Amino acid sequence: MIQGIPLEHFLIVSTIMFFIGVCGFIIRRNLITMLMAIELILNSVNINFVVFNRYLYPDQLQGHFFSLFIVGIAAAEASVAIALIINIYRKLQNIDVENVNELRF
Amino acid sequence: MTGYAYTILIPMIPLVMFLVTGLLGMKWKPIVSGLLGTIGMGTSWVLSLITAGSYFFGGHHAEGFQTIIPFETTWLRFTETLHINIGVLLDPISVMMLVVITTISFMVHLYSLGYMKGEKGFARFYAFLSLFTFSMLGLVIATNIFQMYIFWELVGVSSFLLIGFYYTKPSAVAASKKAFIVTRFADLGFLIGILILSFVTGTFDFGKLTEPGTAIFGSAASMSFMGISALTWAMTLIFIGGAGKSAMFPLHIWLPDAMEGPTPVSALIHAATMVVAGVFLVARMFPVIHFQAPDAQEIIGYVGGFTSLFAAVIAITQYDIKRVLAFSTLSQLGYMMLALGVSGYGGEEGLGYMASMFHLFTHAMFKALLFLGAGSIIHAVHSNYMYDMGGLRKYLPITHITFLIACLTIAGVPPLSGFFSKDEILVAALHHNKLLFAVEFLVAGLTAFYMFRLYFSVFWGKDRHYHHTPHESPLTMSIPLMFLAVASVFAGFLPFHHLVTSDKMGFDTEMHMAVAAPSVLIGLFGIAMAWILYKKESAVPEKLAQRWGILYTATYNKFYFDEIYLFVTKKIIFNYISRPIAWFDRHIIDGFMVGIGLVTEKIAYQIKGMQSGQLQHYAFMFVAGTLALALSLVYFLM
Amino acid sequence: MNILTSLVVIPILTIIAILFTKGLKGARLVSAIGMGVQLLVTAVLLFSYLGLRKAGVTDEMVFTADYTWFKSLNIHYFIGVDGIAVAMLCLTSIVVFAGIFASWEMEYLSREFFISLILLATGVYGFFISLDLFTMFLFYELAVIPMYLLIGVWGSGPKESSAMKLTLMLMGGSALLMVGIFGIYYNSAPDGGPLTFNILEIAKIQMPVEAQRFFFPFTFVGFGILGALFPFHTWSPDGHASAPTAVSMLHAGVLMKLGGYGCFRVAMFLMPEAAQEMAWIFIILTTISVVYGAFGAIWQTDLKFINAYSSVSHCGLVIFALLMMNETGMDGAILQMISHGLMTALFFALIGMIYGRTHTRDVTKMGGLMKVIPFLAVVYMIAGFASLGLPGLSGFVAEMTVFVGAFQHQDMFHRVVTVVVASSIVITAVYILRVVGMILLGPIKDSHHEHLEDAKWFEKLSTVTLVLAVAAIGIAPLWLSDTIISSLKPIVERLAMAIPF
Amino acid sequence: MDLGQFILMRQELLLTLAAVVVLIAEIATSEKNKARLVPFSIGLFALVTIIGFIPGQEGTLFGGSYQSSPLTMFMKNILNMAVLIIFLQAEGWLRKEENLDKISEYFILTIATLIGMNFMISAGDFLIFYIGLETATIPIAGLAAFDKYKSQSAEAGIKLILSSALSSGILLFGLSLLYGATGSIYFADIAGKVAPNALIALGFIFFVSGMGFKISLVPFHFWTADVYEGAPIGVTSYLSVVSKGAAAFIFTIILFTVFKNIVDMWQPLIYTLAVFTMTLANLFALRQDNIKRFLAFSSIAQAGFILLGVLNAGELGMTSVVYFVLVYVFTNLGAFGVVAAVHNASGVETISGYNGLYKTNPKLSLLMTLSLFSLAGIPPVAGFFGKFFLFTAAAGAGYYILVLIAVLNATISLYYYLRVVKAMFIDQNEQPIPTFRSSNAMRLALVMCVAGVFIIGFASGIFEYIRTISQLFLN
Repeated sequence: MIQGIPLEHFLIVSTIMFFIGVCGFIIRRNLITMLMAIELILNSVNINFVVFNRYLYPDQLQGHFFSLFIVGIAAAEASVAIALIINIYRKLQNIDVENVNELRF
Repeated sequence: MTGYAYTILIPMIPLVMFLVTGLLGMKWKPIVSGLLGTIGMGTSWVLSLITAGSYFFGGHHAEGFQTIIPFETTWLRFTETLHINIGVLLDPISVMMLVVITTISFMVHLYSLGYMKGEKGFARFYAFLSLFTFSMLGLVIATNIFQMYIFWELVGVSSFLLIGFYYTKPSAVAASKKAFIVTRFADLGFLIGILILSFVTGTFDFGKLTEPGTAIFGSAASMSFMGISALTWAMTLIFIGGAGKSAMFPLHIWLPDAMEGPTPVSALIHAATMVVAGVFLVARMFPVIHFQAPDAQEIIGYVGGFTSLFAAVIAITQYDIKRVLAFSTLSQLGYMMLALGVSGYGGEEGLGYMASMFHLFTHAMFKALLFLGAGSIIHAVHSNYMYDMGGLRKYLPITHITFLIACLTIAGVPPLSGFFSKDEILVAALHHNKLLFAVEFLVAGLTAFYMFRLYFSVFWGKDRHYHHTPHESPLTMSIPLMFLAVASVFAGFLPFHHLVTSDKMGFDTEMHMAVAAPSVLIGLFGIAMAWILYKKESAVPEKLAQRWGILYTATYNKFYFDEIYLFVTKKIIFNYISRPIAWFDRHIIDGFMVGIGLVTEKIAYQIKGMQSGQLQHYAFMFVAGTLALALSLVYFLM
Repeated sequence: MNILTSLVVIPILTIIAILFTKGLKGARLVSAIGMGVQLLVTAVLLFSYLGLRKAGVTDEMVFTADYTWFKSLNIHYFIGVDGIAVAMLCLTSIVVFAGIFASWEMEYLSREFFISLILLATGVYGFFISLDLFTMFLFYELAVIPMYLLIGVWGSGPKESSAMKLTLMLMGGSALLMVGIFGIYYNSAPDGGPLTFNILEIAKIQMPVEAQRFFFPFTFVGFGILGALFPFHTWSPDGHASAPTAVSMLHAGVLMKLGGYGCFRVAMFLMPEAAQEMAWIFIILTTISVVYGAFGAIWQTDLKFINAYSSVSHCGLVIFALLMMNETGMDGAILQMISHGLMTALFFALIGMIYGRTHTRDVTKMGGLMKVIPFLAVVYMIAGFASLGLPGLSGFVAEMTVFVGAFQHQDMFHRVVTVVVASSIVITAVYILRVVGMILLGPIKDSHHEHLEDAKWFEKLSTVTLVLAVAAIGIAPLWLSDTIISSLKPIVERLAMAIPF
Repeated sequence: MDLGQFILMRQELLLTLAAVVVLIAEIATSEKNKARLVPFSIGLFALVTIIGFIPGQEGTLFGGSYQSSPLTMFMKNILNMAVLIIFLQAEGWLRKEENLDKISEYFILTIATLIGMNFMISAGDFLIFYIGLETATIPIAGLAAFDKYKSQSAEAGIKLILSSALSSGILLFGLSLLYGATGSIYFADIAGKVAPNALIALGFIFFVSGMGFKISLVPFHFWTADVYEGAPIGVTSYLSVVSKGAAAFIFTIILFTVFKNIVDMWQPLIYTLAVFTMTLANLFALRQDNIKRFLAFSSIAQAGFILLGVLNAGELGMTSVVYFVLVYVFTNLGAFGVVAAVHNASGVETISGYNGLYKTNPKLSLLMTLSLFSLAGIPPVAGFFGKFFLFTAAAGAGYYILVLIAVLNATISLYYYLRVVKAMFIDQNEQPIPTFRSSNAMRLALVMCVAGVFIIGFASGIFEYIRTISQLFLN
C-alpha cells in the first residue's frame, strides 16, 4: 500500500511533470515530441485528480472518473493531432515545428 | 408730442429709396434712380426744414427747448433695464443736424446728377447715397446710445461702400478698407465704452444719462479700474469712437485717403456730415462727460487742439486740392472738438458747446461748398493736382466766385458765417485755456494761408495747357454751389446762442472785440502771405521749401503716419501675429492630433513581431501570461 | 403622429423614396420635395409653438411625447422642444433646404450623396428634439458618421485623410461624452429610486458634487470638440476644406451647433455646480479660440480655410457666452449659434459656387469678380458684413447680445476677457475685408475669369433663402431673442442656484 | 429517473440525431448525387433550429451534471441560428468540385462541435464541461484543416490542435487544483466552497487562461489570427462567431455562478485582460491587409469588449454579454458572408482587392459597410446597442476609466473598419471585382444578417427577454 508516501510527494511529482511537459512543448522542435509533452501535462493532471481523491476525499470517486475521461479524450486528441501531423509531413517532408510558420504577422 | 410723428419719414424716405434703387436700379435707365433719389431727398429736406421751423420758432421757449420723442419702439431686449430702442429724438442739436444733413445731402444729390453723369454704376451711387443719408439721420435722431452705435456702424459701412465706389481701382479699394478698419478700431473703443457705461448706469437711454443732476451715477463714483474711475474710462473710450469717425489725431489717417471716393461723396460724408458725427457724439454725451469725467473732457480739448494745428501744418504743403481740403476739414473738426473740450455747462459757461455746434453748422455749409467747387474744378481739368491748374477764373466764373466766398468764410473774414462761429470758439478757448487759445489763434492764420494758397494757385497764375478748354459745369452742379455760397454767407446771422445750447436755454452773447479783431487780422495776414507767394508764379515757395528741408519733406509726407500704420498692420499683425498663429495651428496643434495617429500606427508595426507564426512562441506567451497572472494574483492575495 | 416625430420620419421617408429614384434628376427632386416639406413642418412647428406660448402654456417643454424603449434600463424615446430647440430646428431646416439646392448638380453617385446628406440631417433633427440622453447620443453619432462618406467620397483635396481625421476626432469626442453620460446616468438617483436618462428628471435632482467634478469635463469637452473648442478644433479646417459644398454648409451651419447645444443642455444644465466651478478654465480656452481663430484666419489664402478659422472664432464665442451663465449671455450664445449657422452656411455655399466657376479657392488667384458675377459677389459681401457684425444682419444682434450679456457679469475677470473677446470684431473686419478686397474688388487677375456666368436659379434660391433668414433676424430680432430668453429661464435659474464652491 | 426527463436536453439530442441522419444519408447517396446532401443537411438543421425555439421547462439531469434553463436554451438557439446562417453561407463553397466528397464531413463535424458547446453551456459540473469543451475543440481542428491540399489549411489545423491541447492541459491542471481545494467537481458545491486562497487562485487562473484561449483573449490569442487566416471561410466564421460565442457564454456563466464569491478577486484580473485584449488586438488589426486575418483581430477586440460586460458580475452583465453575442453573431456573419461571397466569386481575400467594390457590387458593399459599422458600434445598427449596454454594465460596476479606454479603442477600431469602407467606396481600381450574383442560399443568409442587424437593436423586447431569463438564471 502507499500509506507511507505523503500527499506532497505526489503533488511535487505531478507539478514537476506538468512543467516538464510545458517546457517540452515550448522547447522541442519535433511535433510528435510536443504531442508527448502534452501527454505529460495531462498525466500530471491525472495524478493530481487521483491523488486528491484518494487522499483528501476518499469517500467519493469524482477524481477517478475525471482522470478516466481525461485519458480517453487525450487519446482522441492525440489521434487527430497525429493525423494532422501526417498531413503536415505530406506538405513539408518533415515535422519540424519551426517550418510551420507560413501564417504570421 | 405726436405733432412730430412725421419726422419718422425723414430717415425712412432715404431707406426706401435705397431699397428701391438698390434692388431695381439695374433694370432702369440710370437717370431714373438719380431723379428718384433726388426727389426723395428733397422731400425729407423739406420735412426737416418744417421740423426745424416748428421746433425752434414754433412757440416761445422761455423754459428752454423740450426733448421730444415722437416715436420709439423696442428693437432688442437684453435685460429688463437694458434694451435697444429704435426711435426719434428731437432736441436742438438733433434738429440742427437734421437740417445740416438733409440740406447737404440734397445739394449733393442734385450736384451728382451732373457730376456723375455717364458713370457706370450711377444707380448704385444713388443707392449708396440714400443708404448713407438714412444711416446718418438715424444716427442723429438716436434716442439711446446703442441706436446711435447701430447707425454709427451703418454710416461706417456706407462710407466704406462710397469710398470704394470705383472698386476696380486698387487705390480706392485700399482707401475704403483703411477707412473702415481704422474707424472699426475706434468703434471698438466706442463699444467698450458703451458696455462700461451700461454696466455702471444700467441704461442706454440718452434721456436718463444726460438729464441734469441725475442719480444713476451714484454707484459709479466708487468703481474704478487701474486707478481711473469707470466713467472716465467709459467716456474716454466713447470719445475714441468719436475721434475715429471725426478723424482726430492719431486716427486721422483714413480721411485723406478717403478722398479716393467721388468728390460729391467727399463733400457729403468726409466734410459735412459723417466726420462731424464724432463731434455730435461728444456733444450728445456732453453733460456726462462734463460732470462725471472732467479728465476725459481735458483729453478731448487737447486732442482737438493738437489735431487742428497738426492738420493745418500739413495742409500747407499738399498739392492735391482734395487733400488740402481734407486736412483743412481735420483742422476745423479739431476746432469743434476743442470747443467742446473747453466748454462749461449752462448759460454763458456753455459758450464753447454752442460755438462748437455753430461752427459745425457753418463749416458744413462752406466745406461742402469748397468740395463741390473742387469737384467742379476737377470736372473741368480732370486732375486733382494744383500744378495742373492755374488761371481758371476766366473759365469757371461761378465756381470761382463761390469758391472765393468759401475761402473767405473759412478764413474768418467778417461778416461771413465762418467769422462768427470761429470767433465764439476762440472766446470760449480764451476763457478756459490760454494755451489752446494760442494754438487756435495760430491755426486761424494758417487756415487763411493755405486756403488762399489753394485759391490763388488754382484760379490765378498762368494757364496750364489743358487737353480741352475747361468749361463751366452744368446747371445741376452750379445751383448747389450758389445755394451753399448764400448759405455760408448768411448762416452766421442765425441766433445760435438762443437755439442750440448746452442746457437748451438760450443766452445772450456780444462781440468780443478783443478776440475778434486779432483773429480777423491774422486771417488777413495769412491771406496776404498767400497773395505774395502764390498770386504770381514765383520760385519763392520752392526756396522756402528747400530752406525748411527736412521739416518740409516730413510735413509733405504727413509726418509719415501712414508708413507707421502700414508697418504696424502689415508687419506686426500679419507677419508677427497671424503668420505664427497659422503656423502654430497647422504644425503644433494639428501636428499633435495627427501625431497621435502616426504614433499608434508606428507601434502597430513595431509589435508585429509578436505574431511570429511560431507555435512555440505562442505557447511561451501563453504560459508566461498565465504565470504572470498567477503570480500577480497570488501576490495581491498575500 | 407627434409633430416632432414627423421631423425624424419625413427625412427617413425621403431617403426611402430616393432609393427608388434613378440618377440625379429624380434624387434631387425627391430630396428637394422632402426637405421642402420638412421646412414647412418646421415653420408650422414654430408658429404653433409661439401660439402655445401666447396662449400662456408655461411648461418647460412642449409637444412632448414619451415612449418607453428599454424598460429595465429606463431608456425612453422622450422628445419635446422649448424655444431654443425650435429655433435650432428652424435653422437646420433652412440650412438643409439651402444645402439641397446648393448641391443641385451633384453628378457623381447623386443618390448616395443625397441619402447620406439627409441621413446626417436626420441625426441633427433627432438630436435637437430628444430629451433622453440615450436617444440624444444615438442621434448625435448618427449625425457624425455620414460625414466620413460625404467628405471621403465627394470631397476634394486630401479628402481621405481629412475625412478620417474629422471622424476620428469627433468619435474621440463622443468617447468622452459617453463616459459623461454614464456618469450622469448612474448618479441620476442619488437618493434611491430608478436611474434615468431623462434630462428633465435629472434636472430636478442635484448630482453629488464629486461626481459632477469628475464627469463635467468629460461631457463638456466631449461636446466642445464638436463645437470646435480650442485646442480640439483642428478637424474643422481640414474637414471643411475637403468637404463638398453642401456638406460644409451642413457641418459648419448645423452640426457644429450640436456641440454648443449639448454643452448647455446637458453638461451645464445637469451639472451646474461643476459648471460654476470649472467655467473659468473653459472661458480662458474659448477666449483664446475667439481671438486665435480670427488671427489664424487673417493669414489663410484658401477661402474655405479662412471660413473654417472664422468658424472656430465664432463658435468659440458661442461657448464663451454660454459660460457667462446669465440670461443675456446665453441668449446671445443661442443667437450666435443661429446667426453663425446661417451665415457660415451662406459663406460655404458661395465659396462652392465661386469655386465651381473659377476652379480655385486661392484668394491670391482671384480678383474683380464683382464685375463678372455681380450676384454672387454682392451676396458674398452681405455674408461678409453679417460675419463682421453689421447692424441689420444677424451677426450684429448675436455679438452685441453676447458682449452686453458677458459684460453684465459681476466678476471683473469676466469683464476683462469680454473686452479681449470683443476686440475680435476688429480682426474679423480685417480678414473679411481682406478677402472681399482681394477676390471681389480690384481688377480681374485671371483672364479666364472674364466670362464667368452668374448664379443659376437654384443657386439664387439657395443663397437668397439664407440671406433672407440672416436679414430677418438682423432686422427684427426681438421675437426670437424673447423666445429664447423665456426658454432659458429654467437653465439660468438652475445655474444661478448652484453656489460655486 | 424516467426517460421523460431527457426532453430537457432535447437540443443536444436533436443535434446528435441530425448528425447521425446526415451520416446515413451520406452512405445512402450515390457518388453523383453528393451535391444533394447540401440542401438536405441545411434543411435538416433548419428544422432542428426551429424546434429548438419551442420553449422547454428548466431542470437538472444526472444529479446536477446537466442543467437547463431558459437562458441556456436561448444561448443554444443563438448558436443554432449562427450555425444555420454559416451553413447557408458555406453552401456555395461546399458545392465546389474539390469539396464534393467531404460535404457530410463538414456538416457532421460542425454539428458535433455544436453538440459539445451545448453541453458546455448546460454543464453542471466540470466533467461535463470538459467533455463538452473537447468535443467542441477537436473536430474544429479537423475542420480547420478541411482544405487538406492547402498547406495553409494544414498549418491552421496543426496550430489549432496543438495549442488547444496545451490550453486544455493547463485548464485541466487548474481544475485539478480546484478539485483538490474544494473536493467537488459540481458547480453548486464548488460555488459554496470557493474562498480567496492561493490554491483556488492558482486553479482559477489556469482555468481563466484555458478559457481565454477559447475566447482568444490577449495573451492567449496568438493562435487566432493564424488559424482564422488558414482555415476555409466557412470554418473561420464558425470559429469567430460560434465557438467564441459559446466560450463567452460558458465563461460568463461559470464566473457568475461558480466564482461569484471571489468577485473582488477576479474583477481586477478581467479588467487587465480586457485592456490588453482590446488595445493589442486593435494595434494588430490596424495594419492587416488579408481580410480574414483582419476580421480575426477585430473579433479578438470584440472579445475584449465582451469582458466589459463580464466585469459587472450581475444580471445586467449577463444580459449585456448575451445580448452582445447575439448582435455579434449577425453582425460578424454579415461581414463574413460578404467575404465568403467575394471569395467564392473571385478568390479575392485582401482589403486592397476590395477597391472599388461599390461600383460593381453595391449591395454587397452596403451590407459590408453596415456590418462594419455595427462592429464599430455606430448607430442605428445593432452593434451600437450591444456596445452601449456592455459599457453600461461596466460603468454600472464603476469602471468609468475602463469604459473610456474601451470607447477610445472603439474609435481606433473605427479607423480600420473605415479603411475597408474606404477601399470599397473611395479608392479607385482599374479592374475591380466583376459584378456577380451570389447563390440564393447566400442571399438568404445575408438577408437574415441584415434583418438581424437592424431589428435586434430597435426591438427592445429581445433585450428585455434576455434580461428576464438571466434574472431567472442567476437567482
